[in-house]
Amino acid sequence: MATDQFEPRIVGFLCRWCSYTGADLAGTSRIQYPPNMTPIRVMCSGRVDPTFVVQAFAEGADGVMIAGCHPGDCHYDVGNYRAMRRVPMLKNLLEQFGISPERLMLTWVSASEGRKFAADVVTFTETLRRLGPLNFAGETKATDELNLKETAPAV
Amino acid sequence: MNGTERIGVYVCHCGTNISHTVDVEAVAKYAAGLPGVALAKEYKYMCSEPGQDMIQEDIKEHDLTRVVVASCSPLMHEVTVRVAVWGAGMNPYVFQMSNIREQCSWVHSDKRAATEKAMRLVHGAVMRVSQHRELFEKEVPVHPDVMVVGAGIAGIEAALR
Amino acid sequence: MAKPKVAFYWCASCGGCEEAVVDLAEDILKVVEAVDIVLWPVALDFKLKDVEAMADGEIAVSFINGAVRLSEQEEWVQLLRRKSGLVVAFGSCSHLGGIPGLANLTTIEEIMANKYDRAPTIDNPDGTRPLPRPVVDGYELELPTPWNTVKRLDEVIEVDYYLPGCAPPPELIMTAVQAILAGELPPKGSVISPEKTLCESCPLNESKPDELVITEFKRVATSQPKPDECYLAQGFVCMGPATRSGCGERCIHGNMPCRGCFGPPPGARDQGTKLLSAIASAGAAENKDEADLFAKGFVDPAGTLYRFSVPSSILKRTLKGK
Amino acid sequence: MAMFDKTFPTLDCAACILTPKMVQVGQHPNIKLMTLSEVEALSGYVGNFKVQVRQHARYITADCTGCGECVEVCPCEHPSEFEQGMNQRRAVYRAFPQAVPNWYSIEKRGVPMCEDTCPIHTRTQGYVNLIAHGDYANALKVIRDVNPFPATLGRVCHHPCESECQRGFHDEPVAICALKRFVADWEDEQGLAPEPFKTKPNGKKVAVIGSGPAGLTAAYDLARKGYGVTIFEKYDKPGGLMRTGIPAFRLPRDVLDREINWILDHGVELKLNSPLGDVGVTLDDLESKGYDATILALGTTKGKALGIEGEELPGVVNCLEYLRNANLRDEVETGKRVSVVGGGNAAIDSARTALRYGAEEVTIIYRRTRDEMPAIGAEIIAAEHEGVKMHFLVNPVEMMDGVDGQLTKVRCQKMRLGEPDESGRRRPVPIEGEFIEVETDQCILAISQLPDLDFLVKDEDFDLTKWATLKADPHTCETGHAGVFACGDAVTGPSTVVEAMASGRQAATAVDIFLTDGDMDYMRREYHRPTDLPKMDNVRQPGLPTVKREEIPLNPDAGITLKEVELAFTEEQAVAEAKRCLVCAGCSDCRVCVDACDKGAIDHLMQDEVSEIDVGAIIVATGFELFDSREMPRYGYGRYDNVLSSLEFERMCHASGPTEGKIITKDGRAPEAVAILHCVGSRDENHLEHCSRVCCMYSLKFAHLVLDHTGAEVYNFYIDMRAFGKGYEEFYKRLLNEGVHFIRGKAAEVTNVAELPEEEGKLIVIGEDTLLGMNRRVPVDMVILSGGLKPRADADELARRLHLSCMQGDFFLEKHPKLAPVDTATDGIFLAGACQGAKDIPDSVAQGAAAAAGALVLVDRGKVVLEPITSSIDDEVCSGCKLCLQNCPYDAIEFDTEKKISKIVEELCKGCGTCVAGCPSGAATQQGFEDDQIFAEITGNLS
Repeated sequence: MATDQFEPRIVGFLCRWCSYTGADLAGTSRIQYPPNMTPIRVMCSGRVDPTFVVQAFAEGADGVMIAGCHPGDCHYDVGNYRAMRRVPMLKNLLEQFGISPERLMLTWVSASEGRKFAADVVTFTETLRRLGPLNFAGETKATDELNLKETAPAV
Repeated sequence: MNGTERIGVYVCHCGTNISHTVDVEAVAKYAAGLPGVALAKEYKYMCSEPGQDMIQEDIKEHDLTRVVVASCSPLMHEVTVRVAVWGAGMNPYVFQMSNIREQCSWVHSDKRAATEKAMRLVHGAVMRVSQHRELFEKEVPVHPDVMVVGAGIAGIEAALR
Repeated sequence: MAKPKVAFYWCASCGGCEEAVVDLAEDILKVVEAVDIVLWPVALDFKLKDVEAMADGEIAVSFINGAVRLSEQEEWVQLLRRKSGLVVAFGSCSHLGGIPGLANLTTIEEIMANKYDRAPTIDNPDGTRPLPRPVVDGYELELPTPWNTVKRLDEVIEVDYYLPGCAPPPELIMTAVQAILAGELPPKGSVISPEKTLCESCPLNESKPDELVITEFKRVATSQPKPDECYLAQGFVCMGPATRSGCGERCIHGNMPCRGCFGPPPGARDQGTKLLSAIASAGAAENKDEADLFAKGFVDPAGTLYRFSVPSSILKRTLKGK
Repeated sequence: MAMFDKTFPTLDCAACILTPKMVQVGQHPNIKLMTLSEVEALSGYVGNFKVQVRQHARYITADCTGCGECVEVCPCEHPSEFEQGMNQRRAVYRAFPQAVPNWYSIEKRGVPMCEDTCPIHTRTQGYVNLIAHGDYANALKVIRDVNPFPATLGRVCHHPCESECQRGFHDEPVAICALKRFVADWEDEQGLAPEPFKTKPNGKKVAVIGSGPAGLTAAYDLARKGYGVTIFEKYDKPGGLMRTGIPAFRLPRDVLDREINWILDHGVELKLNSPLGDVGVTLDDLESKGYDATILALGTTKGKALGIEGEELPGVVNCLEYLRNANLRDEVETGKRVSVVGGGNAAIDSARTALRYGAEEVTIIYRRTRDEMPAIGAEIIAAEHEGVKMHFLVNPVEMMDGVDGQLTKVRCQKMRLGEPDESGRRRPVPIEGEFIEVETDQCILAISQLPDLDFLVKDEDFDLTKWATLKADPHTCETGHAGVFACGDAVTGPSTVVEAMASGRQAATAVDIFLTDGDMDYMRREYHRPTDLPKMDNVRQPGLPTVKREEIPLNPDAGITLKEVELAFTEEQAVAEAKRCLVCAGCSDCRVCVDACDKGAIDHLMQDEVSEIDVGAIIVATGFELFDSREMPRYGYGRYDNVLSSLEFERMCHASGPTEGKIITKDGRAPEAVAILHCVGSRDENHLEHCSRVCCMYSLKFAHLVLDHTGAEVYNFYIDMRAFGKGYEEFYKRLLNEGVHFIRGKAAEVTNVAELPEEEGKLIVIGEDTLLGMNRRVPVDMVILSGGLKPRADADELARRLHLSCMQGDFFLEKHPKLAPVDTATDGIFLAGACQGAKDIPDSVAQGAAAAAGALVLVDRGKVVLEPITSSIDDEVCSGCKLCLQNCPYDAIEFDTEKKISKIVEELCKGCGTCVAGCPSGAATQQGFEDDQIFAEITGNLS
């Protein structure tokens, strides 16, 4: 893989009942997908607090992926519906902080959809490559001082 | 609760299933340098008898307070390691498993990237386990009746048994 | 024993906190008797050199309000830190970043362009800007430089206590002043207000149904909230559940949903995302389109969720102009 | 498995090895067998499940001995599901002789629309089907259960049932009304006098004021319940508007009298010429005479006025008065050129009556159009045939008199149709300045009627509605006066005969409850919806042949006389028309089976029972469905005769099957050549990707059965012969030796288009023989399609109810394909058999035993360990904002109203953490997934 290519760093939240099992199935089936996503196991996609997502971006993530059971299949009935309601609102908030909504992905992966899980990671990685690095955690301008001369026209 | 923990990290080869793409030694060495890590080892088969005995001895010898096992999926061997650490007197819920096989070595071919990812996963597990608290299981009674849904030959057999 | 010296200073502030001190009404007399005010730019004519002349720690307590936006303000607060025993962040701006903190959602260039080009009353074809050292009629002036990011007071100096509120209610100021004078002080760095959120003391909480469902958002600008029913249940965004109590529910009594000026309770790491999660979960959407439509109904989420606390959010500022 | 004939490879008879096990299940003391039952909801957790189970009504109680008498009399036939639709079963049926339990059950799919729409809820489908089978006596019994006027209603009812009859959506609705008349007239022609119901008088007396359809029906119901009923009628003849409103040419007097007398035969006393308020007939008199309750069924006797100029002229008369004189005294003053104002039945009847009493020209004036006329369609057509002219979209504004004060013209304003009013009909709006004048010397007003309540209004207990009708409780019919009930047109305003009867019945039911101190609330809650069966409002049977509706015969010499215009169906017509009924409700509710059952084991009013069952473990063994070969049209299944599905062939071989075990083509011949196609639907990307593991072996079994029974040539089209089990390969070798032709290649098509002479009249199976490397055309007499096994259609729904992990339309998902095939991701729930994946009987039985072992481990240990991942709420931080409550589907969060904070009920919390993410103040945390732990892992992952 070309090394100079931008390698986005993705934090993933996988629900234990469906997506994590789906990811394991992708593993046992040896389906290859890019290594950019490091998954975190939660009991349900409903457990993913928007604060986690914001914290991940603040600490340098280029993208955050939340994977849960298909609506109606949630082991706890309503968890994925809560995730489905929180994500669009969170996307609008992120956009106002200059973070493109495409950097947050909510997807449904059932326990038997290993192939779909891998495909989701591939498409998300490519999207983030197109968007380029976010590096929200990069320091602010060195002196944090605005060099006014740049903006002021020659008087 | 943080920084005062003595964490034991065990990175598994799983024969070659993990080590064929993840440089297990490098991951172990990286883990040794992480805050709170008292010792970091790698071993061919963590889920084997000797693998579990090693954990138990280390817990006693180095009085470890937390354990991280980087190997296969928790859905497979989480219970195995819980029993092992419990055997050595450590609360079974202060250990964390890091899935560097199904979600790392088996699905990535680029050795460098896979090793780096394994390191990040182990780092995440170490940071997480240092925040873990001791938890205690609850026992509940089991109702003696059983319900069989469906009365084909399989259901009939189950009911009769 | 000599009266303890007290200083009041204001950085990027609207002056509301100064008025809050005046609002103490007669109590101000008790305060004035008990202390010796050595700095109060809005009211008394002490100069920088007077403070510089003091010994370190000579001031018992400095009440600093307003966010830190300019280089001059940073210098002042660093000076006051040196000169004061205790520093109290007075009001939302110094505590959380306040309304000036909203500037972090845009860039300084945008603000300057808005101010010096696009404002309707401005005619500035050359696009001139204030310069740090302009020469006017032969005099070289020195203007403070605006920082790129608005900062909270505790991002610049160490703060001992926080007096929340926009502006802090007079009763809260009195309790703080008396506690400081009497020396019975809560642990360093604590916010002087209850830790529970507004719902605990809000009169409208009884009317909130157990299974709260918000079908669509309403805005105070476009629809009239009923005074006797929980605003959230009516569909107005109320920051109450994610904001500390202690303000006496001034806005609620004024038939206005809470806007979160007291900042988040101790358990919440980010006031905005915590409330977003709570009200989003109470939506009624059953599929993606409905969820998108519902989210679209929530106008200006950043401005509403972080009206007083952009600089204290996890993200602190927009990526643009970083 | 009970459907199979033999089983491979040992050729055991399926029933012989299965039924002993079934009987054991039926008899076993520790097994509670709940048939016709489904899981509706599940709560709780391993060891402590609470399952909500709905047991559908069987309509037959445990007293059933399985004698089958009821089946003999049941008139309803449907394709038998068990026999794959190859022969018919009755509505009351038993799937197969060895069924456990051995009782019968009745299939009630729902309430048919005809019964649901009928105001008195006549069991219409019941009597129509009895007529179809010539059982007219029982048909009448069904009708008279709710309707004492079969002959009357058979002639004059506005039959709303026919407009809702589902057959109407296919070709034309069934002529339900005419069939009722036929069977009533048949009884009369046979001279059969129907037996009145015999009931022991209960010593209570009820007075009924008014003998119209409402009053008579109320009397009929109360008399049957043992009450002593006395009817007080204002006029000198009973029947209300049936007598004074409806003319003889629609309802002959002898028919009406016969049916009224039948009601009186129930011991009902009739007092004529005694209007309410007369001496001895005031409410107080009735109470003093010992009447325990009174029903006011006064009907509408006052005509409504138009309120226009000249209405008081002598030529203007109200339709009620006009028709009363004609119908009661058989002579009425009628003009030469008569006009009738109005568009309802009363207007049509007045017009046609005027023609019969000397009018030379009759014109109807109606302010809307023909489509909006509320009169019965057939009657409007009859009136036009008799020469009645009609002016539409005109409304009278002035009655104009000539020189001698006699009516000469009716001046009418032209109208146009505006927006619909609350009744849904478009409101007529006058067109300014446009008028027409109708020459007439007599004008009959038929624009609505009102009850004559002058006497009652004086008593302050009674008041009027804004439509000037009598005010009464819409559910209990109670008026302001204790013990006095009101019903019929006096309360509802002018309506039809059958609606008045329904209102009378409601009042009678209320009186019965009132006099037996019953719970009057029944009238509000259940009176109108006694059953929770669904309405059969969407019955579509594509491909049903179209059959024209029978024409109602007309009396040739009726002409413009008082003789009856329409005649009854002939018997052939009636039976043919009755056979058009789709029997859409499954059981037509005719209840002849009730009389046939000497054990009294049949109860048509049984309801579903929902119960909550506590169990420690659950084993799901819901099996598979056969692939529907219609999805592969190229094999001609459903198009050609003699192309059979595997289950159909199993039934054909079975001794108790539709052909008693004989393998024969549709036309009864023994086949000379049979083709068996393997893998139909299986191993096919467009249908079932998986191999069904069993269709090779059962195809071999079929080959043997064909050879054994018929000696025909057998051609098996297969891809790979999968004989993987014990004794399977040996069985395959045996078939090879028995001379079966095995063609290695998937059959491409089955056609009946012959290209060679020997293919005439045969089915030709076209396929590639990959071993010979050539295409082959094999002419055969019968083709058997060995379909694959697929998940049940409702598998997804059951998975959702049991919270099994998601499977997107596949078989149930096991915990681990190799290491835990009978466990599921949810502890305490196990899988067994084909529901977990296509498999044969030995594997299914093995999994049954394995699942049982899994459950026994739990039950034997008696306790189970729960993972400590539940949530908790910190009392100090929680501020009672209640936003967490709606996140919990298990009601595991309770709001403590005194302390005004939320609390987690640990036993119910399943540890999903959704409430923790939704808590705005951070008061809630989840064990093992605390915020700080996840934040730490985020930091580590991004290092």
